[in-house]
Amino acid sequence: MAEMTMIEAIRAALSHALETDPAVILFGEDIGIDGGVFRATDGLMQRFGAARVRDTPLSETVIAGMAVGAAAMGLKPVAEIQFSGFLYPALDQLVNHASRLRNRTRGRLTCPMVLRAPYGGGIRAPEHHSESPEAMLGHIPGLRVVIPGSPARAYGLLLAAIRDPDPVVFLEPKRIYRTVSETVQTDGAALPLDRAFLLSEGKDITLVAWGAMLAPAGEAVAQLAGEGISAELIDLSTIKPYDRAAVRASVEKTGRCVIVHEAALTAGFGAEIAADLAEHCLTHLIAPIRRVAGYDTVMPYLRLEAQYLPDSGRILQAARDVMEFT
Amino acid sequence: MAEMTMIEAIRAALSHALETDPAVILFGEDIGIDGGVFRATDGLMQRFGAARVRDTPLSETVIAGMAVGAAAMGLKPVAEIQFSGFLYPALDQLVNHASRLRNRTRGRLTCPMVLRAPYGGGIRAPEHHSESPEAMLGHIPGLRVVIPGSPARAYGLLLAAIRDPDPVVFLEPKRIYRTVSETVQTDGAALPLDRAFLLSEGKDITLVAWGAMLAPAGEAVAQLAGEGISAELIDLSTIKPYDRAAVRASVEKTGRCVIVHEAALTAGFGAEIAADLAEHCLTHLIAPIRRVAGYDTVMPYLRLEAQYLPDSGRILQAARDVMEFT
Amino acid sequence: MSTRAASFRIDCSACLDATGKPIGKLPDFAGDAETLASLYAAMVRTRAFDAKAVALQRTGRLGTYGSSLGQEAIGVGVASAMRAEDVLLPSFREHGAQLWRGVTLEELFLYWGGDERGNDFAGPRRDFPVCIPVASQFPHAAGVALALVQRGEPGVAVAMGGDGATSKGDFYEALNLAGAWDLPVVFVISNNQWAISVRRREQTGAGTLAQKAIAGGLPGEQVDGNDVIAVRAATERALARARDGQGGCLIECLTYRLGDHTTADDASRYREDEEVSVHWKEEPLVRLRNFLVARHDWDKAREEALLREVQAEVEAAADRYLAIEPAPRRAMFDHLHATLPPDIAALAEEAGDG
Amino acid sequence: MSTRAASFRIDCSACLDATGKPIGKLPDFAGDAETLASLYAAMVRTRAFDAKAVALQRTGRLGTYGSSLGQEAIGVGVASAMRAEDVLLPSFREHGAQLWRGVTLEELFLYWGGDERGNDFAGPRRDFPVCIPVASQFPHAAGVALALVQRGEPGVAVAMGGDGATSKGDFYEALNLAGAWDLPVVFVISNNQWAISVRRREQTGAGTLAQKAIAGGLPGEQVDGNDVIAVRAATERALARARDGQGGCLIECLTYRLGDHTTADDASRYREDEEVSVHWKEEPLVRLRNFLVARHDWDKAREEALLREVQAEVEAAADRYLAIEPAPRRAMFDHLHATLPPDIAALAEEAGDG
Ligand SMILES: Cc1ncc(C[n+]2csc(CCOP(=O)(O)OP(=O)(O)O)c2C)c(N)n1
Ligand SMILES: Cc1ncc(C[n+]2csc(CCOP(=O)(O)OP(=O)(O)O)c2C)c(N)n1
Ligand SMILES: [Mg+2]
Ligand SMILES: [Mg+2]
Repeated sequence: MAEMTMIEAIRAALSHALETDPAVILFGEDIGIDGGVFRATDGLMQRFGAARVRDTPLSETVIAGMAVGAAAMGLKPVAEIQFSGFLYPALDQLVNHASRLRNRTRGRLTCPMVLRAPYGGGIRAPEHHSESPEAMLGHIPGLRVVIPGSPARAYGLLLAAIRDPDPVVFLEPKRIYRTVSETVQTDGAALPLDRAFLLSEGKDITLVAWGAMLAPAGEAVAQLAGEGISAELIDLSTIKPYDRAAVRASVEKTGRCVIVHEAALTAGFGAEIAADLAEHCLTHLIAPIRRVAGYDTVMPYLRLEAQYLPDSGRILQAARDVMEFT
Repeated sequence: MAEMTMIEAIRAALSHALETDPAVILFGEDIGIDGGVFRATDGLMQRFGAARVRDTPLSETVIAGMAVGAAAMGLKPVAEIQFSGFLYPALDQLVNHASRLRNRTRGRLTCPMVLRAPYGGGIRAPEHHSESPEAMLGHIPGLRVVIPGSPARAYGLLLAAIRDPDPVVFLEPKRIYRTVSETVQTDGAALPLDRAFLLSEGKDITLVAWGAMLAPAGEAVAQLAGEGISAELIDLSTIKPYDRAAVRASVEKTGRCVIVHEAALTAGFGAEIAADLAEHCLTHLIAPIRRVAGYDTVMPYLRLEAQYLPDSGRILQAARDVMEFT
Repeated sequence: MSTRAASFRIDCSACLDATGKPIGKLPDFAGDAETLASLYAAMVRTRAFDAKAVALQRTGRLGTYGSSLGQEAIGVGVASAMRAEDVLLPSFREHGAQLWRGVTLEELFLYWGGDERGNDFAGPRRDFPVCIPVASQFPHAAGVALALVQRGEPGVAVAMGGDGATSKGDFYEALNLAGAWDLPVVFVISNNQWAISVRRREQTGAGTLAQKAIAGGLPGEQVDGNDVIAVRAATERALARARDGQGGCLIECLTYRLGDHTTADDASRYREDEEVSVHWKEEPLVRLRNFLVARHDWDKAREEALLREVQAEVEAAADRYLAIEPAPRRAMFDHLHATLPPDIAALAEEAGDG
Repeated sequence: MSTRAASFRIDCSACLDATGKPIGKLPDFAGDAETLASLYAAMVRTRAFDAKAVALQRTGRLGTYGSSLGQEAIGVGVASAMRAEDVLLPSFREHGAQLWRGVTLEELFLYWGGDERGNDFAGPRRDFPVCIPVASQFPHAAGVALALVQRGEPGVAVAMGGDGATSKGDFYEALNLAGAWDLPVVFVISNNQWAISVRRREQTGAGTLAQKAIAGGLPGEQVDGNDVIAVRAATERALARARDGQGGCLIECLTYRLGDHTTADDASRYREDEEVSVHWKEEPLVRLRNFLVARHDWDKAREEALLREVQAEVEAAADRYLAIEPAPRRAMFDHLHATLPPDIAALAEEAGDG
């Protein structure tokens, strides 16, 4: 039990997994002596040895494919893609193999792997370092996609992902790697996958968000409270398969919903959530479902980055519009 | 002007482009002497020479990346990926380069390329040959995604894609390559991109579909007519950016909508369409928006394929549910 | 001023010529009649399976199928050099290797008939199923080898692919990783001179495919892929080095695709029959049979007995396959995840029992 | 029996030793004082830009930046061998090459400052911008070369990447395609011994990176990458062959990354200062200066004049960069498509003018 940032919580989870399960192996670019460019694996190679914490060549395709092969043989690979912008060469292995090895062999071979990748904007990073690919991954049957929203959830969900018998892509909102600390029980207890977390209860409107967008969404909730509007905030946490029941229940209660994500609007994962509500909760809807998302354009370089990412202002505006809708 | 199947219409469009624009070049696996595994390029190498119709090594990444480089230099590459299941190694080039070359160079370098790929199920093909990736591609800002629904539209839209100054992924519903013929004006006239096509007018319910799903959707429309239900059928054609105005207008008229696609339900492109309606047409909705899609599981091998793909029965059922909703 | 930084050499080995005459000294196992007879029988069995599979496809009772006609020596030679503890990662054209490893005829028919149950091998539980996305099995092989090393197991990963597969980035990335980490993985390339309609020499400017190993810092060699004795011998050497901790290597097996690419292909569109006939003179079965007749008194009686036996076995397996009902619709969800998440379970319900 | 199928040799060339003494015969251009002075000036200018860029980043006025400290000879040597009609496809560490090609200091500051306008080069209109996804520029180079051939233009595509880039599949696929199609493309590998924290020898089991060319059937060679004369000479030979229709090749330039990977990196976490100091003795500027002093009466006065001039130029460019206002929010839509589709135009409206 200690105050931890998300990056520390991730490191603690990796360290716990390495300690308690000999099948766990980590590999990726610069995760060894350098401890990862964000230090997620800082000290792990020194502590668990270069055989279990391995620096790979600069080869994302083989990182993913090797994880599939090793997982099929009973290891539990936790591979790192240095930034989600470099995950695309690994996608063929995720779509055509990791996600379907169990299915195509009728359970004979399985794929208990985790692919970790920092994602999202807001840290003034270079080109290609700030995108949010969760919707593409969330469309792949057989794959789990998890995005932690706080240090404690990062710890518990990463352990759950590593213990899960099937492949999980674990996207880490790097913007909040170090911005907040909270008390984390480093007791090895996992948190449930496929479940959303209710961050604040409310009765007037439901905000659904994940990752780094929870912060501006939280600010909006506070603002709204000041305006006498009681907003419920849901951290989706597992994007695929997501907790439809929790989102539906909340919207059936509030009748209003605003969904927030960094990724571009069109075909972003917010679309799935809105579509599900439009099918299953239509009669409860008092107002249109709004999505506050990245604009449908290429993520701009850092000078305009702040103009692209959703902020509490845009979320508030959407929430107010929804509240005022008649 | 002639009766043509879709594969013939595609060949006619490619042939016309090669004839009329010296900048057009075709490359891909087996598109030369073999004329492509589906014969889309049959005879073109013999007619236009091996310099303009090129067999590549078995390398999807370089096929896409080479197209980007050649397009930036002013050629108009029309590259073929043999099946959309093998498009994933090309995705990095689409996401990180093709879609943003114009933007990142402020218009100095552009990417007028077309990437063709047969997609979808229904032809008893081997594993990995029957999937539908349009939603992933539809989430990429800067990229166009086009899916023709008939021979004539295939001809006109492929010409439009080739002439477009920006990158287009042209997904061909191989299941209907040869199933229907229609008269095609092979006069080199392009059809508009970014526009939906209204296949049948109706006032009670809107069906939105594309590619091979237009056939079962059409059957459903006929059935419904027999039951006294007037259904409007929209062929989306350009998936990204799609014709929001046309879909909204139709649903504002009918108040009901069923969206049909082969791809898995979750985060499929139907989600975007439903989400857009839930935001902009909520007050016009008389009934929940239903999506009839592939199930959220791996595309089964051919023995169960027919059990996976949406058919007119499932579409009808959804339409009736929507009509009966109160 | 210029100095030599490195130099390399690629060799090609063979044991029997096209007529079955020995070239130089033969490996010891070539002296054992039983061993050679079993290799011959395995090749005959593979060819019989091929013929039946094509026949079933032509009559609409199997899906698209890729025959290994003329390439039987590679699968049989490689697999017969492997141990049970080794792991095979085949392409879609190594039926001979899969059958030797213990995959049943019925399982192969099921797979090619479009039924996932065909991949649930009763025999080699750790072997990978056929890999359709070309070259994507090579990274798996690196992972399998890593797992073997990590767990201190003795096995070796053996990945097989075609000449076309050597043009793909994942082939190269796996090769490079295997070299960087000295992994026990053997890359076998069945160079049948064609990737559908693309000739070997259009596939790469490299004079040999074996030399691609140099890019990964691995040893590479060529072997006559129509010579099952040479293929087995080369594989045994490679596996011995790998087991001994000396790392992996690449073996390019030179052969020729005598049939169409698959039942969906028509090779007459892109190659002349004359070219094919030339290669019929080098095919692997006749060659070994001649040697068996000359050295190990193989005769007409044994030949006919073998053919009868294999025919009967293949027909029986085909009948069992044809008798198997398709799985119910619900089966498409059975192995999506270890336990179906509620979200997807709901959709599965909707799908009903089919 | 085993016969030789192929053999290969990789050579390494150099012109000056670390102290600037000639090794063997020098290329003709080394006799021309003006030419050498311009190469030296370009390296000094590159280093001055590097220093300023790092300083700006440290004070929050530039984004993450990767210095080319110690590698200046490669960019300058390669670019100075190129013609205007050739096309450069650089990695993120070839500032020297970009500057020689005519990209302005101001444009480079803008790019690294996080402004797309930095890629709208006024000078080399066809050159590609910096490529961040490692090795993804190599396939582009193949496409550029294809376009040049197709249009009968004389140019050559020159793609540059690091040692780490040689582990990626797209590097290999491009190499293989260039070999298969004899494309006029030169692959330059700046082997600075590190890929962030990963040592060159952990990156691959290959003894040289030049030998990776063998996998694509291309010639490969090594050159002393701290010797601008040798780099330029090797590049001139490669470009001449490519222009002459003899196809492409791979040049591995041996150098060392004297600085951190980028301003976001702390190399002291993974390497000893002792190792770095050794390499400081081989850095490219001193070497050429010694030669200039010995052969082309370079002196203190000219040296100081050069430094003053370059400093002033870099400072002025930095000031102009800092004076440029960020583009309005609306600009993020300006070049998404040639003309903004209605669907997206509506969303752009929503974004407002910012
Ligand atoms: C990544 C990928 N691209 C394309 C295909 C389609 N395809 C199937 S087999 C084949 C040719 C393979 O040639 P080769 O590797 O020589 O194996 P062979 O078929 O000759 O045994 C192609 C292009 C595929 N399966 N995977
Ligand atoms: C595909 C990809 N993976 C990872 C990264 C992150 N990254 C940036 S530079 C780098 C190391 C590159 O090493 P090398 O190719 O030797 O070039 P150098 O930085 O030494 O000049 C890495 C891993 C990236 N930019 N692209
Ligand atoms: Mg082949
Ligand atoms: Mg390097």
